[in-house]
Amino acid sequence: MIDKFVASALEAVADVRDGATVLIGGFGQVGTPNHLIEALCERGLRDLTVVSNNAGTGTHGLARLMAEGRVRKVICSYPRSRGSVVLEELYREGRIELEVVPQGTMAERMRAAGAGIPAFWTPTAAGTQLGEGKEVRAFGGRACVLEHALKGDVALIEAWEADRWGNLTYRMSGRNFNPVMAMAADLTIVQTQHRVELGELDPERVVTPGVFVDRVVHIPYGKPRLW
Amino acid sequence: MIDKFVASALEAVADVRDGATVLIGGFGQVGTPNHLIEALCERGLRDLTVVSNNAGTGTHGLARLMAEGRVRKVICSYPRSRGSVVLEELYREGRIELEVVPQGTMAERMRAAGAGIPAFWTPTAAGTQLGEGKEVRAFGGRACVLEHALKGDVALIEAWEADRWGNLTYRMSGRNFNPVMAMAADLTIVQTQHRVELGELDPERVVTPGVFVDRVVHIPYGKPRLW
Amino acid sequence: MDMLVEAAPLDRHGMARRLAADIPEGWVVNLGIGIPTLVSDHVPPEREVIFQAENGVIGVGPAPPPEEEDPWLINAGKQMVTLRPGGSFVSQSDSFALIRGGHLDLCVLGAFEVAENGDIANWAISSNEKAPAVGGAMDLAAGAKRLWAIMEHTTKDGRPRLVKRCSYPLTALGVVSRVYTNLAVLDVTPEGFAVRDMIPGMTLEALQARTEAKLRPAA
Amino acid sequence: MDMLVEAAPLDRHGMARRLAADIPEGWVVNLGIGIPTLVSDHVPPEREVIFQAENGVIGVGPAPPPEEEDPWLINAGKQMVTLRPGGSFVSQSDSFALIRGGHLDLCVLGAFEVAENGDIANWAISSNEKAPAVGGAMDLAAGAKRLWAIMEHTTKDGRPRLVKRCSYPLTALGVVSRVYTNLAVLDVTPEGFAVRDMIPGMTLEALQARTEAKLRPAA
Repeated sequence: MIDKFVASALEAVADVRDGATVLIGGFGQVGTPNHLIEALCERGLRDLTVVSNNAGTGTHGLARLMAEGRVRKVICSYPRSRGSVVLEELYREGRIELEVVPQGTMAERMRAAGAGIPAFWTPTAAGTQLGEGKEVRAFGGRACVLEHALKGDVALIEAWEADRWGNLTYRMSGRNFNPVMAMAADLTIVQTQHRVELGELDPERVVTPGVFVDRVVHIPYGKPRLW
Repeated sequence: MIDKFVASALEAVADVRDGATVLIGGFGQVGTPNHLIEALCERGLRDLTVVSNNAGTGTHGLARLMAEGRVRKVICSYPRSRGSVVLEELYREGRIELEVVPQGTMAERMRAAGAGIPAFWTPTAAGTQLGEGKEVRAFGGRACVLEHALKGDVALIEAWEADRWGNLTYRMSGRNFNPVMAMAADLTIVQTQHRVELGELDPERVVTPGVFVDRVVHIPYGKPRLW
Repeated sequence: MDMLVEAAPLDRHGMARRLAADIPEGWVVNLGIGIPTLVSDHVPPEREVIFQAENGVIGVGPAPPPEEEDPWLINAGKQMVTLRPGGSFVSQSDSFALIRGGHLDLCVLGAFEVAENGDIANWAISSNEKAPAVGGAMDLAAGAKRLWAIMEHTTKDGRPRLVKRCSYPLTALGVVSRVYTNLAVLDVTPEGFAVRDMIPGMTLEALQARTEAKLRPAA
Repeated sequence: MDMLVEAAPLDRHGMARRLAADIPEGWVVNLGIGIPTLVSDHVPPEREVIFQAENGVIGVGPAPPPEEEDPWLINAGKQMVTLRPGGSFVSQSDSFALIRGGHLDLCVLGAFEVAENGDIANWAISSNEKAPAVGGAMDLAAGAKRLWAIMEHTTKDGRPRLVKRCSYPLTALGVVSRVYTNLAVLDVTPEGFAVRDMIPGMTLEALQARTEAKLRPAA
């Protein structure tokens, strides 16, 4: 019997290694797998590369992971959220590497990794500072830059419902980066608010098929704290 | 008030032009917008390019469109279905152009068109007859070919439910090429089995947001005839 | 400069209202953070405009009353919003497929500068000050069918924002088609900025005095 | 050749059964048209294997009894199937993202020829005969984590199908890791074909006589 549920967040992240590239779902604090991130903090890892739309707020979750010196590099689109003081400070002091990527390019690079596309052309960022150093080619008269797939060793995902095959649904704007990150990593770990029986999810309503999921932890924490 | 419903299939396809590239949803006879194709036949158009996974069966739908000499070129992955006699005959007689594309590359080329990606690299077909003449580049030591976005002037789509904004759901394996084609054409026309009120569809269950849809016709025809 | 004693510049809501008046029913629209977000408040609910937020919400409705607030439903500015009947949720990759694939009829962005060739600079002031943050601005600017900028006509200390060439880091090249300021509405044409209309009391000369690029009346 | 009086070649179901025995629980598997489709019949239902059909069905179950047939639910061979609890439906682009992105543990394809370097030819016999049809074969062959071929060891007139280099048009290069035939199971290794096991009564010499490529016993 396939059963992807594990007992705890700590068990779920037990084999994440130093130097790993970790994709972290969520937009702001919605759909963000904070309990998995906290478990990652407990591991005391080094030199992580984190891919996340935002760069943490306050002192918990991703902000804690960075504050404790676990993160060598952040790849994100918008590090300047309300309360993103930890990143700002580390960045000012030159103690963290920051790669800012346009949000759509970031999503598409992960989608490419998940879909077996090693690289693609896009007009986004062509001719701008964020396009500097990239290969340029015109398509239909429009300058495009070459962007490469962005794959994770691990993805940390938050879901609303999950069954033992790892089929997932999301809640409202909690969907955001979670489905694309779930398909873009070698090891996909999910924290879910609700655990449901196999067959309980309407097959038309599954957003992430279990095929993309490796482990699930049931963490019914309630509502996200927006800041 | 936005209302994308039109009264008839004939009205829905009234402005499709000679020489148009027409994306036609469906896999075999499931999820295939046969009533819209029949309406297209009535228009008596010329020199159409049709993009469809299969190349029609029997003498109705796409097979009729081809038999009546409306189609200059077919882009498809698998023209050799049970009963695909019309295509075979036209092909043997050199009266139709056929571009065979790997099924995943075909889907991805339309997804690229819908997502603003002019071109992408893929290992599929590299080193094979279907990769001949394409630009080749190695990524991570693996040969890939450059594939270009495939955009339609028109897409013909079959849905299960639709509301007046054009939000769509599909039924079981009737989903297939419909969502990706819906986003890959300048004009997207839908035939739907069920018409529902705005707000009736669960926002988590909408597969194609109405943003991608231009016109909808309500055609409750029942079950697909598989052959 | 004294002409402005008669010409009262629009405030943020006035600018948003002026822009909202030009959005027809049925358009799919993304609103950037800041003044652009105010635009939806000025579209009457009976005029159906589909607002899209890049975090994956299609059919964004007005802010909820406090008792109906739901932290699961936020917009790209991380504010709690509502969903209109007919709305839906998509993933980030599908949301940006929509944005980048040319399915937005309109994107409204704030800007530091807009140049007469349609270049826009709205994401970074200098390279080394704070951690840079681009969000979806470059994708929106490159992908929408139309890009309208909305901003003060000049900086607080009077420097023009409608310029010959942008001095700030670019967001995208040659994409702005119209600019709404607190003083005027201007089209970006192959011949540069063309003034569509101005606030009451404003003259072309007075507007030109506050603009680096050459202005001409709309045809 | 006479050794075969004792060695009874497997029939199509025997080949499918032999391959099915090697699929562990939990694998995500795509089965090609023809003999591969038979494989799922030989996986006991209590061993959970997730069969995926490229038209967007994940969790394909057995064929339905006639009274439960539903034409909306077909597999890639256009046969009516069922959906297991835990199954789901995805679009063609998502289905091929799964296939091409390396999320299939296994793809099983029929083949005209497999070469000792792992090349496979399974989609076209010649270039000008009938309308060519590739379907998802090239995507599956290039994208799956493992590709197992299943086929008769020789053609009907005795020509070997396990060859030094394929003579038919290729489907993908260097991707086959194992071949199941009616006579044997062979691994594709950097040193060529290695025989894992053979039907009772078959010898390496007799098998080699029916194989163009050089065989060696598995290590």
